[in-house]
Amino acid sequence: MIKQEKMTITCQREIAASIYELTLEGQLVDQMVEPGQFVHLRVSEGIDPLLRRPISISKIHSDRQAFTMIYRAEGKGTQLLSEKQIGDKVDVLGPLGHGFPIEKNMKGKKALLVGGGIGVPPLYELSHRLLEGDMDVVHVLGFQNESSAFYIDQFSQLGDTYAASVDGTVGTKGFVTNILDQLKFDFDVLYACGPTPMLKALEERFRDKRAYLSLEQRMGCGIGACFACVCAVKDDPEQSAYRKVCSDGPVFPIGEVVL
Amino acid sequence: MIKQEKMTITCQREIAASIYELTLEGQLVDQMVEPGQFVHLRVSEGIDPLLRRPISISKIHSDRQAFTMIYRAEGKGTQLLSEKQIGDKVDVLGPLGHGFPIEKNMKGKKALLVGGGIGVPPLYELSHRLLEGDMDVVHVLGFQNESSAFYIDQFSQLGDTYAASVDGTVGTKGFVTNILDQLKFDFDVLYACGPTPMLKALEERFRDKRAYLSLEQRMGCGIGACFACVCAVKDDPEQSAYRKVCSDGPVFPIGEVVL
Amino acid sequence: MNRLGIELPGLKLKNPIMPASGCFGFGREFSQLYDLSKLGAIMIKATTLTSRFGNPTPRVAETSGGMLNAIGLQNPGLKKVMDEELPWLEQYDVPIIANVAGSMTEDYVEVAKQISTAPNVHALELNISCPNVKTGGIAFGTAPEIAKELTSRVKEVSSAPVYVKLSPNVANIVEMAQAVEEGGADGLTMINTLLGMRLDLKTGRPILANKSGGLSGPAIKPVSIRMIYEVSQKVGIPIIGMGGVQTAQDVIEYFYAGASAVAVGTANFVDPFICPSIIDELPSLLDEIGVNHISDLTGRSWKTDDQKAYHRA
Amino acid sequence: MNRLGIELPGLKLKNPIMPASGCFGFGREFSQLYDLSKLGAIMIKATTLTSRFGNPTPRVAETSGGMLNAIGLQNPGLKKVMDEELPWLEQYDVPIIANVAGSMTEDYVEVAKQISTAPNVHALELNISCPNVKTGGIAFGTAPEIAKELTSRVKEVSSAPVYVKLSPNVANIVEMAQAVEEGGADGLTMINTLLGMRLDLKTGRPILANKSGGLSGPAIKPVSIRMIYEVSQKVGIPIIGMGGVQTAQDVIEYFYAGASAVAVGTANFVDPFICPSIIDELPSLLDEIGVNHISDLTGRSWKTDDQKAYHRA
Ligand SMILES: Cc1cc2nc3c(=O)[nH]c(=O)nc-3n(C[C@H](O)[C@H](O)[C@H](O)COP(=O)(O)OP(=O)(O)OC[C@H]3O[C@@H](n4cnc5c(N)ncnc54)[C@H](O)[C@@H]3O)c2cc1C
Ligand SMILES: Cc1cc2nc3c(=O)[nH]c(=O)nc-3n(C[C@H](O)[C@H](O)[C@H](O)COP(=O)(O)OP(=O)(O)OC[C@H]3O[C@@H](n4cnc5c(N)ncnc54)[C@H](O)[C@@H]3O)c2cc1C
Ligand SMILES: Cc1cc2nc3c(=O)[nH]c(=O)nc-3n(C[C@H](O)[C@H](O)[C@H](O)COP(=O)(O)O)c2cc1C
Ligand SMILES: Cc1cc2nc3c(=O)[nH]c(=O)nc-3n(C[C@H](O)[C@H](O)[C@H](O)COP(=O)(O)O)c2cc1C
Ligand code: FES
Ligand code: FES
Repeated sequence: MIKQEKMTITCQREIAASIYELTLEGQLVDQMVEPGQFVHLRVSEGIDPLLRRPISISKIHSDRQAFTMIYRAEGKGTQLLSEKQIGDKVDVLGPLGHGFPIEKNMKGKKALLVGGGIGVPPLYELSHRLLEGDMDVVHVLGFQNESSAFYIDQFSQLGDTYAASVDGTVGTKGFVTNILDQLKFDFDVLYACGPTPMLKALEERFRDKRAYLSLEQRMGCGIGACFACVCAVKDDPEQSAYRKVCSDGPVFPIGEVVL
Repeated sequence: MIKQEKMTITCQREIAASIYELTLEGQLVDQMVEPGQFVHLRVSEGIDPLLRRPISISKIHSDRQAFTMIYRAEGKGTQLLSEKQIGDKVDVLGPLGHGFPIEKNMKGKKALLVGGGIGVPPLYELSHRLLEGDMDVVHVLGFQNESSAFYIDQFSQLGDTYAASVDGTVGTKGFVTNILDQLKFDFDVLYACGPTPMLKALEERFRDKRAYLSLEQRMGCGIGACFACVCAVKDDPEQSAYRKVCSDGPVFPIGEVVL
Repeated sequence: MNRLGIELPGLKLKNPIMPASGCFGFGREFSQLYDLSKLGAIMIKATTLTSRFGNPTPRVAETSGGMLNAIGLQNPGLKKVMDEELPWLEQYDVPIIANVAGSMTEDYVEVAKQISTAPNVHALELNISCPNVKTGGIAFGTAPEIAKELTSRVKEVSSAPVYVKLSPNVANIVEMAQAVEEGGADGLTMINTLLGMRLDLKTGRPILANKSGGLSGPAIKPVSIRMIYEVSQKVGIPIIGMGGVQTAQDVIEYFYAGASAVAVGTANFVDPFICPSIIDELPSLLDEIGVNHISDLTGRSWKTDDQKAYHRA
Repeated sequence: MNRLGIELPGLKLKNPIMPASGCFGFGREFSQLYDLSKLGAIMIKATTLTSRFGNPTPRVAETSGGMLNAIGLQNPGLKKVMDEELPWLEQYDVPIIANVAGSMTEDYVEVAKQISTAPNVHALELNISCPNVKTGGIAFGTAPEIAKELTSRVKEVSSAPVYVKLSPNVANIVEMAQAVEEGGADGLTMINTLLGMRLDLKTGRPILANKSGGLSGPAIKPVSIRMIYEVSQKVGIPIIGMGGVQTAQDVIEYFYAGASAVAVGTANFVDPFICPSIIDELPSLLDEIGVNHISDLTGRSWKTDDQKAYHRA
């Protein structure tokens, strides 16, 4: 169920250049079920900025009613968020949307998790869940450069982890697809989150595989009421079918929607 | 000279119901010359609220480059100001306007200081200055009620101090004019700051005396450029003469401008 | 006595607060958050004759104190709204105001005729900000004669009272209001969004795929208040006010200006519980102001004290 | 080479930044804060034939992301401006754009004729948002024919290029722009304020003594950007953009939209050093964007890549 709560910051730190890890505590956490869901944050009590900001849930700490997000402080809203301190409250609406499906009876099977930039965070909770189901996980993570890279160590503790960076300062030089094309992993299911060009590249390669992609879109309400975040359904002859990224997604089976 | 500076809060406390005493430190204090001048404060870095807020200088602490203001937290801007903490910065533009003139050779003469509500603060620095000139000062201060009254003790240490309150919970029941009409003080110069009805009542009684009134007006720029705060000049046959409260005032000789 | 109850043509409202069209879908999403029967009414998303996919994304952009949208009237079309959305809404004790849109007069007429027969549709809201394909895309709402004609054509066929939603993108809003009143409008809703645009600092191009969009939110409130102040003095039909409402105080300001009820749009995105919160806060605000019934406030900004006494009696 | 230098009809600007009319008086106050020669130009306060006292106070009110003003064109009148203000401004190396206002065509013509002869007045800015007493108070700027006629009458007598300042309170801004271009305008400035109002929560009455006022500040920027985007594609004369500029980034957005220079109004009240600050920040922003000269950005929002290459050549 979707709840709105003023949650308390228990930890906020810069873990890479302009990348912050933020932990919030509150009862809303009890509602969080799926990896890949997101929250919609109001970072100011006033009108500056006006709209909420969608941020993925990166790790759920059910035991202590807390969750962690990882975000890049870029525009006005995320900048303001990054200035908040331990003990401050943040107005959270969530959990929202449908996350990555964890299929049953996948014990021993192999999952490939591909993340790019600020698409990496939701994969972290996902990876934990898959491990709980005794799956094998491999992570391929892409970043701009070393200074903006994060969580490579954390992912390494969960499974094989490969990194790529545009300038080669960390991992392979290039994109995640360079790694994928080189190492040609074998996998039973693919999960990915990242910039649209990355998702398109994955779709080209793996459209016939079992795979799930998490999308981004500019949002208004975040709950399915305003039709801001709509994407078209593939292979729809009438061109009228649609999905809402906020409430039907953000995760869709590969090939379901037009990227 | 008018300066703009991000000054540091060294003290902020609620001294009466919604009435705050705020002390700011910075070099801008060196520019403060006259009692009755004001500063124009920006309380938010963003657009919420957009405009600056004019607040009188209540006490100048030249020795430690600081000054104190007293303000009522009411609307959005002053509420935000009251939430700021020691160490926070406030964007100050000032000192602005022309304050209460301190006349020369007034040793032993008597000054009557009349203040109403948030018009009381600028009289505090004024009273100190008059005492420095060896004048006799009498204060008549009006408030809504006891809980919103402030600084009665502080004024008492500088000279005879009479208080009035609308509901009689502190001092005489009624307005400052009740006290004035009752006690019929003899004085050489009158200084007043407070709501317009109070200033009008003073004008009725003392228009032929040497007296100075400090006015309030909604402001844009605060420096004389926008013509937001204009008031008409009395006895101007062409009805074209004007004064700007922000730069010609806020203090005017009694009878000079239309209240 | 209910201090917030309001009667308007076709509408008996428990309270004067309703979500604005396009900001609340058909209510399904918000029904998971609170009981829709709490609302005074619901203005549902614009309905067109056939389904519309709407504009490409991005469809929204934030601005200072406001937002731009170019949804493009995405909706499932008249039939689905009548067959699925409206019947679903019947489970709530709340009157529906159906927002009607189209590309030519005939579209409006057909949608109005049918949708006005739905049992829970108590009024129509004509969205005349749409571009009129027959006049080269000039909005119905910017030419008084066209708006009047459209209104009277819709009035002829509608089984429910017709409110016309005025566009603020005009030089003379009173002229528009009077034209649709002459056309037979039972009420006005105002305002729709102001036309605006935002450019991407990096690419230089418009952020919205549709380039321009409608500006809503607190930024536009002064424009709306001014227009309602002007119009309410010049027409005899009631006005449902909207534009930037975020608080119960804003609602009061709209009543002062001349509104008889108030819709909340963008603020639903900022705080999804905003409508019930405002409804809960209004009574104590009436106490502070010292009036018994909220309708005593309508037009206070321009009524003389005599007029106020008369209306209260 | 000066990366910010701009040439426009009558104007050789060191940089494209200037304070907007009415927000800077005649420069005296700001001259105490910084050297006015830093500015690209100064748009001085509206000048009318005879002195005006303006409206009663309160004259300003704050709104969400903006402010309302109803100063009422207070100014000392043509003679004093010519005898005192303009000569005083001559000590600075900065071209003056004289804002001309009136209640009827004859007023504008007379003011324009005289003020355009002042040595430091390099251009006129016709403020056509003023109510026209001869047409019952309807603003010159909301009727294309009247605006065109006014423009050509002023052009006949002016010794300096004439920029017309468009009012945003119209349904069709392109039509207005084209009308004044036909009337002979050398350039456009846009936009003037949107009409708005704010009511006092306690009294219910308008905060401004004049009741309604002009809305300025960040709230209106999307409306202005949209209008400049539309107009710049349809006229051949340059546009000085304004409305809610607070940062160097905002200036860039105005260039993208189609402006060739930018004026800063309300922001001068928020930060009196805003104009020189923006001027200082622009070069590094141009580096970030990767252009050499700021004029390369004009119209980037709508120019195709081909057009951009052509203009740059
Ligand atoms: C489902 C979902 C999950 C996300 N998860 C994360 C995450 O875990 N970590 C992270 O750093 N970022 C995440 N993002 C992107 C994040 O929402 C944007 O970076 C953020 O909204 C930008 O806000 P701002 O204040 O920095 O920028 P501004 O430029 O001030 O934003 C202006 C407006 O544009 C919107 N906007 C700007 N960029 C984006 C974008 N890329 N996607 C959606 N809206 C945008 C903002 O929400 C706001 O409404 C996610 C986005 C979505 C849709
Ligand atoms: C020269 C001068 C000196 C002042 N000195 C003091 C002082 O020492 N202590 C104190 O508490 N107050 C003082 N005031 C009044 C103070 O400026 C207002 O109370 C304050 O601006 C209100 O801001 P807000 O955010 O609380 O209200 P809001 O309602 O958010 O204000 C909205 C707008 O209206 C303006 N405004 C509202 N009330 C007033 C008012 N009474 N006078 C001028 N502008 C107003 C605000 O500045 C702002 O632009 C002074 C005013 C002036 C002109
Ligand atoms: C995302 C969005 C979609 C909208 N869709 C419609 C619509 O379908 N029909 C309509 O008449 N108005 C529509 N509007 C306008 C609103 O109903 C309302 O008139 C406007 O937003 C002003 O109110 P606000 O400032 O409270 O949002 C829409 C507004 C927004 C923000
Ligand atoms: C207090 C004030 C006074 C103004 N006076 C004038 C004026 O005399 N003539 C004019 O053409 N515009 C006048 N304007 C409009 C501005 O020049 C400008 O067009 C408008 O404010 C939009 O810019 P901004 O948002 O940067 O303020 C005035 C604006 C303000 C805020
Ligand atoms: S953001 Fe409103 S429907 Fe998705
Ligand atoms: S506030 Fe601008 S002139 Fe006084």
